[in-house]
Amino acid sequence: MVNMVEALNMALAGEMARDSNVVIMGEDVGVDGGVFRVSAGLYGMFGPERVMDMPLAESGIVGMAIGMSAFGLVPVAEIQFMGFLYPAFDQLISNASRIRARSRGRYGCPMVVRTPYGGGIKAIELHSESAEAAFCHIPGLKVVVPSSPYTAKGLLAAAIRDPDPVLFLEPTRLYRLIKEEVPEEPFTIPLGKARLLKEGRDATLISWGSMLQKTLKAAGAYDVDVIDLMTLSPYDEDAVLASVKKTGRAVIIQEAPRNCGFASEVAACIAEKAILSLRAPVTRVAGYDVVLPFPKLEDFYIPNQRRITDAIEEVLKY
Amino acid sequence: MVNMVEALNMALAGEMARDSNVVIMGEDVGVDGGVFRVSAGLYGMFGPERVMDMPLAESGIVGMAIGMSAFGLVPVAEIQFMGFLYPAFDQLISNASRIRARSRGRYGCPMVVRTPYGGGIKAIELHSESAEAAFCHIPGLKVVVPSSPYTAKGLLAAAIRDPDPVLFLEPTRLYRLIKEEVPEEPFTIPLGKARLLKEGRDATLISWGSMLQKTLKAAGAYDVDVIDLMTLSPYDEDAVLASVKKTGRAVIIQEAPRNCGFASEVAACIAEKAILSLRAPVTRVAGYDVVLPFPKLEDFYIPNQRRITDAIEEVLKY
Amino acid sequence: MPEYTAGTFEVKRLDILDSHGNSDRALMPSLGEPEIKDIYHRLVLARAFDQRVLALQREGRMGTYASILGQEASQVASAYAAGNNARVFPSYRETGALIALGYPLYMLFQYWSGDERGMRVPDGMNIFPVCISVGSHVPHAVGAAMAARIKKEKLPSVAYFGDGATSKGDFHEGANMAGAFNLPVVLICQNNQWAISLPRSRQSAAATLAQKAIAYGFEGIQVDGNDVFAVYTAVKRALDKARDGKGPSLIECFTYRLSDHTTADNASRYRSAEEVEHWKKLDPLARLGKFMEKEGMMPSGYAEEAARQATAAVDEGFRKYEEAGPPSPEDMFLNTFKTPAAGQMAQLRGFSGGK
Amino acid sequence: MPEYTAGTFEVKRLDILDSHGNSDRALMPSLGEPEIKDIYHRLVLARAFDQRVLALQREGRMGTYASILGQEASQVASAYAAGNNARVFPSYRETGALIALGYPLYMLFQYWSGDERGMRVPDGMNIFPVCISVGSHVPHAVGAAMAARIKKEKLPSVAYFGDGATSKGDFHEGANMAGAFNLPVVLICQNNQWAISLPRSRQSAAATLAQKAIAYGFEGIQVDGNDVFAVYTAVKRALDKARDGKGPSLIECFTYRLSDHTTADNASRYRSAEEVEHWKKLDPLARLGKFMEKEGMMPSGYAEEAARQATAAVDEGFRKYEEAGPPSPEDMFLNTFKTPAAGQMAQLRGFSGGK
Ligand SMILES: Cc1ncc(C[n+]2csc(CCOP(=O)(O)OP(=O)(O)O)c2C)c(N)n1
Ligand SMILES: Cc1ncc(C[n+]2csc(CCOP(=O)(O)OP(=O)(O)O)c2C)c(N)n1
Ligand SMILES: [Mg+2]
Ligand SMILES: [Mg+2]
Repeated sequence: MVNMVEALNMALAGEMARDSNVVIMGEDVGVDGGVFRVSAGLYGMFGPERVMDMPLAESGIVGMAIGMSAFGLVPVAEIQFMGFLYPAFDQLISNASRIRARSRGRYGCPMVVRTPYGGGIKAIELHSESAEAAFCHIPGLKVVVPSSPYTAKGLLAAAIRDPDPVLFLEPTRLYRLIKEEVPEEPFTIPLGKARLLKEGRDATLISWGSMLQKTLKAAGAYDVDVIDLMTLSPYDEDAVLASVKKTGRAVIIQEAPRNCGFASEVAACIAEKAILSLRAPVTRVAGYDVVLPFPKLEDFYIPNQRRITDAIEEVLKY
Repeated sequence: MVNMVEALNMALAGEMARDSNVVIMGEDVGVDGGVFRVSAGLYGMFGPERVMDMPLAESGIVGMAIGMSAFGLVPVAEIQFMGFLYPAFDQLISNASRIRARSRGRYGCPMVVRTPYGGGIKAIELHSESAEAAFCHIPGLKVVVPSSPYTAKGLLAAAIRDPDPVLFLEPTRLYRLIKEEVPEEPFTIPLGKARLLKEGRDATLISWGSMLQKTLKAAGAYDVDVIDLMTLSPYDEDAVLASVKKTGRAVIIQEAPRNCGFASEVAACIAEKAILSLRAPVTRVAGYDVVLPFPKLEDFYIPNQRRITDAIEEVLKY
Repeated sequence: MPEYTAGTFEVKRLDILDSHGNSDRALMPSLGEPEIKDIYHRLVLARAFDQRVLALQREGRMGTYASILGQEASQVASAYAAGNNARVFPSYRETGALIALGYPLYMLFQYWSGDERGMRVPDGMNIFPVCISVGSHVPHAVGAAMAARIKKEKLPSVAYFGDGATSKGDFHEGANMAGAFNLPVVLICQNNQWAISLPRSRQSAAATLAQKAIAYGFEGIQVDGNDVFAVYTAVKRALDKARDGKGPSLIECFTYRLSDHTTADNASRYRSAEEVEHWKKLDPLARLGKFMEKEGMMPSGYAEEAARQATAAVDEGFRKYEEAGPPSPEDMFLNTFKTPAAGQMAQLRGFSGGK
Repeated sequence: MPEYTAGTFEVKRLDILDSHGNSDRALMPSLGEPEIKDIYHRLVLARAFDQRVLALQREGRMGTYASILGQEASQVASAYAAGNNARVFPSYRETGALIALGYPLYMLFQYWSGDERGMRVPDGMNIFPVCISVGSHVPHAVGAAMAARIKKEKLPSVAYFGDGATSKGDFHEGANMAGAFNLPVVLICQNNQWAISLPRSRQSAAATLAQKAIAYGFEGIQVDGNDVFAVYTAVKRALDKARDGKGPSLIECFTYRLSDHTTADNASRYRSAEEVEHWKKLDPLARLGKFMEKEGMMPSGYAEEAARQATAAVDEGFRKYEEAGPPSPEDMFLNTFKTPAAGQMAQLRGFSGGK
């Protein structure tokens, strides 16, 4: 039984052992083992050349990863919190995601950018961000979000082996919250596929990462499908549509502010492709459209189980 | 009769004359008058202290604008193309949009960031971006997109007078495409309100900025509402819902890639709040989910009138 | 002259007060006994507050906190030089500067407990809210200096940041613009030798951080950051220069972070106890105490009384903090825009209030 | 030693060939007559291509183009020093460097006509695709140097960028990391005195751009960028140093953009005809020609023959470009990911092909 931090550490160790081109880079990832200790021990095992402590410069880190990945390495860059990924937005959208198209395939960027995201640990400002949708809008960048130790390990291995750049978002709140059985040996979970965690007839709950546990708890009392998207870009439209066509009702749960969040994309897809099956409004449960508050108000901001339950009750009225 | 460049220039001149705190800053905005000549003549009228040529550093420009706006100025920063706004994403999301909340109102950022966006002028890479949705996902930042000379002038004046930070996206393609009557004297068009450009019964076409002209052309042959959102964040939900409740059909047209675009937000809103009125799938016409091609393929990428017409025909089948 | 020198540059270092409390008379700033005592009291208060937050954090009554232990001199003396006649742009590790500027302690408790109200800088104080994203506030300080110049206000900007921050693009862009426009900006780098686990030597190959100013065409100086007089002197000079229209300066305060990076960190994982011991001997507060003793400014019982007063002030601050109670959840809807948007008001109406 | 010097720094300037074609024998690089002639031919070819694109652009047959007129020496001589034994990271204004490296001309026509196929760098050539976002490729070059070191490849990185780019955060972050890791990187700044309409003097208060290297703890040098021998010498030295594990260098090529910024610009709006005239006299190609004449490397008719060959090569390149025809719209769906996503394939299936 391991938690998500341990599972991620296993995935990194496994991939580094499997492929000597895989290297880790980031602030405090070396001796310190990373702020959440995801790379703990790896510096000792693989040395400073494969586990690189970087100066404090996120755009430079991602920019260097681009150059490294184009020339034979497979860098796994850690950004300490999603709030510090923003300075690297330009490198991701202007370069990482386009090098393949720009060079018509001569170069690619097989790199992973890992970062914790989401709230729930009562940290100071910019440590609780969930701006995944902004990154999902970048063609050429894959966005992956595990929701458990097992999926974290399998998805991270798959992300590392993927020939294209992957943004890998780890729900901070879940790092040590759940433990589960995770195989010792390396395995992958294919990118772009959702998983069905619970089957039912009355509605489809769609979520990912940080909101999945709450969604599952809220789902407990109902006869519903629960879908964990796992990959947000490109996402598994087929799984979403198949379920909604069966149930006729959809509730999508995200932590991020509602406006232009990823839930909007899923809802739009349903409204476009499954409208004839719908029996109720496509409902989003989301953070409010306000600046993410400091910790004392955080619990009022992040959707709680009650808000999910209310949404389920609401769609079931139809 | 003036074109959009002239209308914007009038708005800038008018606001600078009205309020001595309004200053312009950006690369080549001074003697050169801006790459699209939006600030032409203003350097001569207002001098180097109010029309500032900046070193080549977009994050620094927006960061300086934050400090200037917090301490009494009203900076209007020009970014030469939306592709060069990305380096300032961090300053917008981490700072400009949060200073008010962070200081619980002691400080605000009454600033405007203007940038041309969208394709159609056959420019090299990163000169044809339409990533508005990523910025609409930032609580605390307003996003405004004019679609004509008249709206450009009125909206820019309103953006400059707004007490909060506004991202002002100018459709590159329309800069010199249309001319219309624009009053000499200053006027404002309220932010957050859409306008209805054509009234009809069978469907609602929703668009903004760069796609509006094509949408209007496509709409010509049909009995439809055409809504120009003008402000994308916060947007005029009421106008959208009222129209869709009347027509029962919605087509949303954007230039950006489909996945997580602003059209997804509008579609999600309709699917949530107007579902019972819907008679057809909520349909998006959008760019493809691929890296924006270089000019030779640009016309194949940007939605054309035929794709809009096809979508209208499709929803009318229901 | 085929291969010749296109430019030569020098970076100075300023030390005034040594670790035994002896000062260089020739360089001593013109601070009278009351002012020196004032600085001393602020150092003591800053330390007392710092230690209290650490204690409260351990009890789970405060959030993650970044201690200033060891950096009091560079923070307090610099802020003392700035006073309210400059605009101060702090990072998260400037509690000492804020306290020296008279920031209400209860608001600092609010801030570190995770309550925005603590960052509603009191009217009249020229302080910008704490910036968490490292280095991103440097351009804000530069912009404020531009505003000050245009609006003809004699308020230079003072930005505080760490050694790590000098690696960030925004430090560079801000500093370069400050130079290009010759703006009244004082950049104070708190080089505390570590950026979490990255030692200064691996942050940059530059021998000093002060020399980074050469890239921007203005002056950089390194000062002993545990020496209140050196820090005060350098900052005062830089502020005078800024007010005289002579442009920006970079001041590297060479100091040390004696605590963990934050309460969430464990520095023993990556640095040696010897190094920490070495720096403990250079403690800035003890050093000023020794000076004051030698100068006869420290009658017996003085230090104890100063400590008692500081404790009382911190107690009082904490009491006021507790009295203020928690923030209201509705606040979150009302502070994003000056006038909340219709959608925000709708969300507020739908807000049930419960967690 | 209370106030003392913490460090002194020097920036050198290298000039070898003056504008009359006289060279400093002591400093001349070891280039034989065939190599000097080779460089000359590449200069001529670069200029011929440049002028052709400008002409085609005026006829509407090419897209917006950034001319290299006046900068041929700094581009060609530096690229000549790099050859295929380094990885080159160009900006949009490195047509001369690309041509010197042997980049197929028809592909450059493709690129400037707006066709991605022009940036499918031929296998075996160590060139990264042109970067449009100013300065953002500097970290790529640094990362590639890290890869080269780890993979034990003797391939230093060479990044080209302009004076404007030195103001960008990414230049700073990349350069600082190159220094911190002591990586084999050569940063070549094409200081052509203008960033669109912003003159060099207002881009940064630094007296030279070369001195920016001091901020990163490595060497910076300014060279006469219109002098092929100075450029070649500085780049060769820096590459040798990089290969010897002695870390990065910054080379400021002091040159001039004789044309408008791009074909979309009108430089007469912001700079004087006198300035342009002054620099025309420093033309790098004429200067090398004079040297070769003096050295007897330029028999009569040589220049004309070189020009004729260049024209023929450009003609041939243009013919091949035209023969290649337009790109296929389907390409757009197939190159975002190595394996297109299901949604992309669905969009491709729905794609009607018409504009
Ligand atoms: C842009 C950004 N990246 C990463 C972090 C996480 N972080 C917080 S403090 C810190 C180290 C800062 O070091 P330094 O600038 O030396 O300041 P110090 O903490 O030592 O005072 C890091 C990496 C952050 N806050 N902002
Ligand atoms: C990040 C970014 N901002 C703005 C631009 C628009 N732009 C293109 S070239 C240029 C000036 C560049 O000047 P410099 O670095 O000196 O290079 P030069 O063009 O003179 O060769 C600008 C502002 C850009 N391409 N990238
Ligand atoms: Mg530090
Ligand atoms: Mg230039």
